[in-house]
Amino acid sequence: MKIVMAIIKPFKLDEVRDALTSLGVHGLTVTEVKGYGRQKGHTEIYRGAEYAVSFLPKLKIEVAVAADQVGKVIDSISVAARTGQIGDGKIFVVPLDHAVRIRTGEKDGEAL
Amino acid sequence: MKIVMAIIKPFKLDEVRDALTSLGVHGLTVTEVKGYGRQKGHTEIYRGAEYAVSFLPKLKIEVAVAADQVGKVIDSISVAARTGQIGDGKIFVVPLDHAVRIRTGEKDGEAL
Amino acid sequence: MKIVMAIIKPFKLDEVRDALTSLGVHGLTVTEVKGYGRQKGHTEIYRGAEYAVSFLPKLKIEVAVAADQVGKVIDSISVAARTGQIGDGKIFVVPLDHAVRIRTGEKDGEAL
Amino acid sequence: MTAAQAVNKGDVSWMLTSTLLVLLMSVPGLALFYGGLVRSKNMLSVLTQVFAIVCVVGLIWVTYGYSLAFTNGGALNAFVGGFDKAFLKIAPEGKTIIDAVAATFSNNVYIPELVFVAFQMTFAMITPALIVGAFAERMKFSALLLFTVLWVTFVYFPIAHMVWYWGGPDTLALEAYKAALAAGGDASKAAAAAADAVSAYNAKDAGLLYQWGALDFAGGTVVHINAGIAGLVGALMLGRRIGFGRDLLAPHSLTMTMIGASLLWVGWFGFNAGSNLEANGLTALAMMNTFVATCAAAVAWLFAEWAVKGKPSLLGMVSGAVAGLVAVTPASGFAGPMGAIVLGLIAGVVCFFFVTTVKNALGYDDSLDVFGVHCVGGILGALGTGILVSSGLGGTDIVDYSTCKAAIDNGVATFSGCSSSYPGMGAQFFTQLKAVLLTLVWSGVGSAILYKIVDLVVGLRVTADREREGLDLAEHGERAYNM
Amino acid sequence: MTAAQAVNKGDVSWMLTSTLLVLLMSVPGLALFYGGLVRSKNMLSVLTQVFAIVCVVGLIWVTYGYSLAFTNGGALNAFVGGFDKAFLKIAPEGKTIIDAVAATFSNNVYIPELVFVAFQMTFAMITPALIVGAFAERMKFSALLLFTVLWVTFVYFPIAHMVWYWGGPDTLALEAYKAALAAGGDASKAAAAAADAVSAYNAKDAGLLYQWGALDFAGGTVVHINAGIAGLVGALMLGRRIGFGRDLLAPHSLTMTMIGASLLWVGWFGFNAGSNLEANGLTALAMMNTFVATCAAAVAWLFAEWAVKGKPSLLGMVSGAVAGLVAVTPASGFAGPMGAIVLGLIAGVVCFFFVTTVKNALGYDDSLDVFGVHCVGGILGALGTGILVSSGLGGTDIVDYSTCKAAIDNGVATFSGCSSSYPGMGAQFFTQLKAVLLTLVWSGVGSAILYKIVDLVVGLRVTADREREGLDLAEHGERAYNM
Amino acid sequence: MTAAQAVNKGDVSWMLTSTLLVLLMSVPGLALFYGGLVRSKNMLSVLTQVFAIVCVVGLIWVTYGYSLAFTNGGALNAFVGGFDKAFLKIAPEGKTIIDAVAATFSNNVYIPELVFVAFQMTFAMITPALIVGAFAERMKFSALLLFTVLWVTFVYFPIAHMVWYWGGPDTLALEAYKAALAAGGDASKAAAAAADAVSAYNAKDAGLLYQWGALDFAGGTVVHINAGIAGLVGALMLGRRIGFGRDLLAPHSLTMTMIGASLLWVGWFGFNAGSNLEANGLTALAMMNTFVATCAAAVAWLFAEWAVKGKPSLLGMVSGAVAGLVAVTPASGFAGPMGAIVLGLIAGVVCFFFVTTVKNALGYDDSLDVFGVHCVGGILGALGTGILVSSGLGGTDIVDYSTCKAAIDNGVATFSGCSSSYPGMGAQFFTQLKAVLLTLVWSGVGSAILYKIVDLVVGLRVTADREREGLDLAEHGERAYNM
Ligand SMILES: Nc1ncnc2c1ncn2[C@@H]1O[C@H](COP(=O)(O)OP(=O)(O)O)[C@@H](O)[C@H]1O
Ligand SMILES: Nc1ncnc2c1ncn2[C@@H]1O[C@H](COP(=O)(O)OP(=O)(O)O)[C@@H](O)[C@H]1O
Ligand SMILES: Nc1ncnc2c1ncn2[C@@H]1O[C@H](COP(=O)(O)OP(=O)(O)O)[C@@H](O)[C@H]1O
Repeated sequence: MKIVMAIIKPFKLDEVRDALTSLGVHGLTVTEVKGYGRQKGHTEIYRGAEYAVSFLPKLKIEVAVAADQVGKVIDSISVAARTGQIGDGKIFVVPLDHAVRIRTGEKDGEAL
Repeated sequence: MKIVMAIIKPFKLDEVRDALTSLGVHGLTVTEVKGYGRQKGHTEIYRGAEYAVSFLPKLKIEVAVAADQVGKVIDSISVAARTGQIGDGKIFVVPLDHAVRIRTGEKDGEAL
Repeated sequence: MKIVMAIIKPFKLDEVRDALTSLGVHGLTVTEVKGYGRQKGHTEIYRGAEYAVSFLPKLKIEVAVAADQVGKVIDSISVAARTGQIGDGKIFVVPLDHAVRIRTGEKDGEAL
Repeated sequence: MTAAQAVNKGDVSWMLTSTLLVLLMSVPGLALFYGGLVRSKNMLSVLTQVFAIVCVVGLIWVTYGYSLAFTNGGALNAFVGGFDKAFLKIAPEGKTIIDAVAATFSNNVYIPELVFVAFQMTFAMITPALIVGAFAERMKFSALLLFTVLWVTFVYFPIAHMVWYWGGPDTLALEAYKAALAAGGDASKAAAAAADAVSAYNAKDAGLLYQWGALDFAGGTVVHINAGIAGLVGALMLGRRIGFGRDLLAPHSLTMTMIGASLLWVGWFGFNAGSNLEANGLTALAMMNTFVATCAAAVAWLFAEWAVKGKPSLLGMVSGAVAGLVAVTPASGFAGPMGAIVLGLIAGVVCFFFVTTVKNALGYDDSLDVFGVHCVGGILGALGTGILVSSGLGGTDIVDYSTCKAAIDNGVATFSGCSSSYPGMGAQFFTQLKAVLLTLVWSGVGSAILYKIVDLVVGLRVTADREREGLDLAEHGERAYNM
Repeated sequence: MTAAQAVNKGDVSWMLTSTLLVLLMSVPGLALFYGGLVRSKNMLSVLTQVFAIVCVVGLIWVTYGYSLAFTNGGALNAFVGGFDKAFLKIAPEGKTIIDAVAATFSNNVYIPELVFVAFQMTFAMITPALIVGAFAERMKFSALLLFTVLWVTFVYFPIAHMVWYWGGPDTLALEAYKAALAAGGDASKAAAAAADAVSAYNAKDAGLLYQWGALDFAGGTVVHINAGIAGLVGALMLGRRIGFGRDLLAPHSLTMTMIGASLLWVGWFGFNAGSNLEANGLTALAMMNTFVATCAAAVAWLFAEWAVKGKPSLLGMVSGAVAGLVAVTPASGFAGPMGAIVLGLIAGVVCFFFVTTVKNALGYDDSLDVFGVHCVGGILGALGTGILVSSGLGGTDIVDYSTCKAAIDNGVATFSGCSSSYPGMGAQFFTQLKAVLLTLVWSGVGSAILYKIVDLVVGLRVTADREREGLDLAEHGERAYNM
Repeated sequence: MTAAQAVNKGDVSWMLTSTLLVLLMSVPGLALFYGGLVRSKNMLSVLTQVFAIVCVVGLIWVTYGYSLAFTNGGALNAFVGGFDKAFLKIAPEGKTIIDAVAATFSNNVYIPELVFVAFQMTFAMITPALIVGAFAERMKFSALLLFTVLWVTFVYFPIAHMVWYWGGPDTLALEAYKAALAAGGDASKAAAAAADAVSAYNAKDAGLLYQWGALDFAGGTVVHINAGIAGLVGALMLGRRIGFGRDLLAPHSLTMTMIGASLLWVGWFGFNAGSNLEANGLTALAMMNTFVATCAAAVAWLFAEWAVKGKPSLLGMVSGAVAGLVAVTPASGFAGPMGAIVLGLIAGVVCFFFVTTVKNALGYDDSLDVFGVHCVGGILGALGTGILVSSGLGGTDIVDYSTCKAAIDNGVATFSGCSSSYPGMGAQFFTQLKAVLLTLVWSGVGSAILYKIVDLVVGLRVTADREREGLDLAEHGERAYNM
């Protein structure tokens, strides 16, 4: 099993969720994060004090999936989240050793 | 070492923390997240515009523990976070290669 | 590849970012989290109701880097984030199987 | 309107302003003061409850509320009025509604009755709204609405009638004149007759507490003790919130609470100084007292908390300010400024002690301290008024209308020709105490019965799941913030 | 100022207060009401737009706006005024600006003209500010400013002139007296001549809708219908927001919306009761109507939503309150309190139905329901005023100034000597309808042309990227919240 | 109160309203304006500081502050008053406190002295509260309280006395009459004697700056320059905030800042138009000036920023509005509306330039620009008043009370019988400049000494750790938001 973690632009959330749902992935967890990368930020000026804001609002999506689904999940997130402009984000895949559904105690594949 | 990551219902935080403390786990990190899963969301209506809100507020708890503690940690989180109703959440375990305590530079087991 | 995940004190963010930039790491993701650990919290009193608040505001930084960079990254974060006082935080390193840049579809090393 | 009844536009201007200031106290003032203190998931429920109470009571007030409070209730007149002015049937014969006038506390000084109706309406609106703080975060909205309708009808209107209903010095003058006329040319006889007529009139056309001689300038008993005890009963009957004493039930936005407290203060000048019904020196005194008692109570709570708990908090200071405002309400037109300061200092310290210590010891969950601030502060104020009114302590003394020769003859605004009917501190204190007790019993028992009825009809409390989800989503389908 | 023109300080006090209350309606009232309803990334854009409109219109008003609205426009007088009082050249000959007085609706009752200028200024400020709700979250700031300047000049000032410009009873009396003087001693001849003079004068020195006899106490047509239709046209011409009907465009802070709604209500007493220009019984009636119509409409929307959608929401209730305020605006000095309640109930239900059903069916994106609340509510109010003014329904009837013998002679504040010129419900309703239609056409067509011009000059809408980023950062370089 | 001293209830109504409006400026107005600009971890500290200052100064004011500012100080009378009215001992002989009256600027026009005391109290409350913006986010709460007590005592009360203390035209008339009486029947002799008496009286019973003839209608020197320079000194003595110039010290909620700015504007009508102490045409002028100068300054800053920085920001616009309000304060009853617009435009541009460029160049950390807005704006206003008062520029000219025959005889509100004592632009400008310099020196030096004393006694600044944690938790044990 793997955890697919994607950093995406906030307004792409609904499209990504729909894409995953149509793959049969029915659970995911979203976190509001701030990203720093090539996409340039902006300048804010408050009464003459200028601040270069280089952190931009992004969403981090985490989905636990079976190892054999990873390819499809990456692809569908990529397509749904792409605008083609700098800052579209990244997808990271990390290994997942165990999974448990708290309510039932089901394990691993059952738990997703 | 492993990182145990649990998605739980927000009002269960104190119970989970207490459970972990009684296991001797004295550090953890909590993130406010939004979860999507089988638990249905709700509908919000603002002046006639209806929005189906399918993301629900959850907390993500991350605890770095020695590999041999993982079982006990999973169990005690499971017990503390369970209400028996849909949406109780998940526990994921991912491998942890290194850990460092910034203040002292202590490594791995020492650092937890 | 690895993901280096650091829990730091909020006001250390800019120093850590600068340190990483000077290593050539040009991307990272930041999350606001609450940490529980040895650093004691504080007490808040609202009209006679006292609350012991043991969760403290921290920032979680996630950086995906090539495996051979991990040492340097850990070191530079350690130095930049250290105040020498309890609560400086932790650095965790977890394995990273794949990385994808959404915009271009570039993979792994290319994607960071 | 006779020539003599011409209204002074300066009075009208001030009373219109006062009226809208009291609305400002309720919305957004009180709503924010309370709303900031609950968790964000219950913010809208508090705002909705306060706003809805204001609107519902407004409609009730003009249909039958005003009439129940401010007309002669015949056989029941000691306790409640009648339906003579239901649906605002106040137009004088052959004239329109805008020609109706109401008497003030000065002889021959009138204001348009619609102004008086509107001003008093805002009091009826805010009083039940004060109660919601006691059972915040757990009451059903339907139950709240039903309770409000019943409570104003059976508790508020009667108490307002008992405390404030009186024909006014004008009626008095009229009666006195009639008596003098009837008595013929003999001056001493006429005076005696006038005095008799007045006493007779007073006895028959005033609410019970007014007849007792209880003093309540702007609503210490009617508004604060009344709402405070109703809140306590409610908190007890609904039970504690889930997580009370265990979870962090911290205020979600003290910023909102501070805005609310500030607007309460600003609006309270309408409440207290408006209660003089005129714009004169006494109005200015009421305003000054409302200033300094508040300052004193805020500072008192601040330093008490600093000394006892180690840190001076904003919430403490603004709670003190509200306690001071509550305490000075009945005294605002009777005490002198230095008396008001003393009253404020006492209210600040006592209410601090009450909500931080006594309440915790008793263990009930009055979510936002309606009892500890409004009832305790209101009682301090009501009792203090009986003492501070004494001219020896800088107070204004009590006008004895039956001796107001000059006032009756000349209709001047200040009663320099009147002697004092102050019965002395002990006696007046005892009268005040009686008034406090009657209010506590009437409102306490009445409210308990009404809560019970509401519980049987629609149920008072939401389910545990809905309480955990928060009333905003569960009861109103909305979230306060989508940041 | 002649002796007869001495102003009453009570009136001055009330009108100064009313003036600042209407400013309170705009900033922060309306700004918060609207701002709370947009997403947080557009919060500052709404606040900036409202505040900037207020400031820009203030400067225009004293340079030429007041003059265009409230002077005789010569040949164009039916539609617009002239430039006689541009740059506030209002000082009477040989006197200073502070000596100038303006007539009220009562004969021989004056207020300093600067007070009238300031009071009316606040109306000119808030009207264009109301429009921004319709195209919130997508308009360019530069376009908004340009549109505002053009719109007040070509739409607002003319409509204000058409509805409100009239010399007042004072001018009337003057003319009548002159005529009587000229006619010599014969009383009946004099009276006839006076009546003729009055008619002649009215015919030549009043705006078009005033001449028609259209009633609009405080600005139902001038402010609400006017702004509402301009908003709808804007929403249509700018098109829908990105994500409309798909994304969660939920209000970012209903707390702010509730504060805004409450301040609108409080300030609206200045708007409506201030429109009487005096502090008397009629002012009190306008205040009372503004209270109860609002209560009724809020309750009506609340229960309608509860019944239809299953939950009573705060946003629904405060939207109802605003709908009630809008509807009662033209009627506030004409209807009785019970009539106002009926009007409020209808406005609450109809506006609820409109914005939840009709609007969705039509599919346009009027972001904050400027049309559904202000235009629909305004039309209901304008038409209802024609009916509820009837004394048979508790209204005040219409003063027929030409028969006001007593009023003209004695300059009393109430027109008890005047007969009614109420032409009957059917006829008055028809007049009101004509006024509504003229406003809809003038403002609708005028606004469309002005939007088009602005689009050609600077472009109306921001790019999609900037819209997604949010107007706060894109247009103003700031963020509302850094928590 | 003699018959001649009867107060007009219209004046009373307006002054009561003005008084509460100035409180509204402080809490919540100023508190929110400032609070929104700090980081959320320091929000409560700002709110607490402002609210606490208001309360503490209120208590000081009625104990000895009013007396120090507004009584004759004997030998020190040029600089400060005495203790005659300490503890509000203002009751006229044989009467009560509510019968005391205070003179206005019109002969024979009085208001209840308690109204004057309350109105002036609100000025004393807000002035030290303005200072806290300069050292926000780093000062100890205990130090702040101690400093406030010292500062009002040694800086504010003396400067208020110097600028505003004067017996009023009433005293003057009294003296003149006495003189005339003594001089016998000869009219010319009497007039001469009267004039002499007046000069003599003025010389002996007025504050220093009043004697100089410095003009300050509503507090440009007393409030804004005074607080502004004290703030600058404080910012310098406390040093810069940790992270200044490096970290993002962005405002945590511009929404709050906008609410605050709006309430400041609304309340400022009480401040400026209330300073006329009456409700007449001059009051209306002060209101109008307060409107248009603000509009002009807001628009000026908006466009200046747009031109220079590329984006028009809300913070810029509302900062401009406040700068305009500050600048027009001394001029509000002296300039004409067009003059006020010019003053506003200049204030908007100059203050923009100062805080965005000059301040950055100098590198001090005046957290919320107390100096750049209040002191710079105040100086512009004070100097501008000397010029714009000229009737040639639309101003009101300066009443020469010694020639006010008509006014003295008839007690009318406008001084049409008075000639002008305007010494010409150059001379008046120079007088204004002297007044500004004296205020800068007195307050600058005085504040420096007081800060030093406070630093020695309790320490001015919190530790670095506490500063990083935020003053809310460190000093007050609370958090503003728990969302
Ligand atoms: N090495 C990295 N580790 C973690 N997160 C990263 C890394 N690089 C980029 N990110 C995240 O991805 C987001 C997008 O990256 P950016 O370089 O701006 O554009 P692009 O996605 O087009 O390469 C960043 O805002 C950041 O949140
Ligand atoms: N595959 C998944 N990957 C990541 N998070 C998940 C996944 N499935 C569920 N979750 C998280 O667990 C929460 C609970 O899941 P849900 O299906 O609602 O109920 P249950 O826990 O009873 O199975 C979700 O809100 C989401 O945050
Ligand atoms: N075992 C753990 N797993 C996850 N996070 C931890 C763990 N221990 C500590 N942390 C995080 O590190 C932060 C700092 O830890 P703390 O024990 O307070 O001080 P120190 O960093 O000096 O050891 C905590 O607030 C928490 O966020």
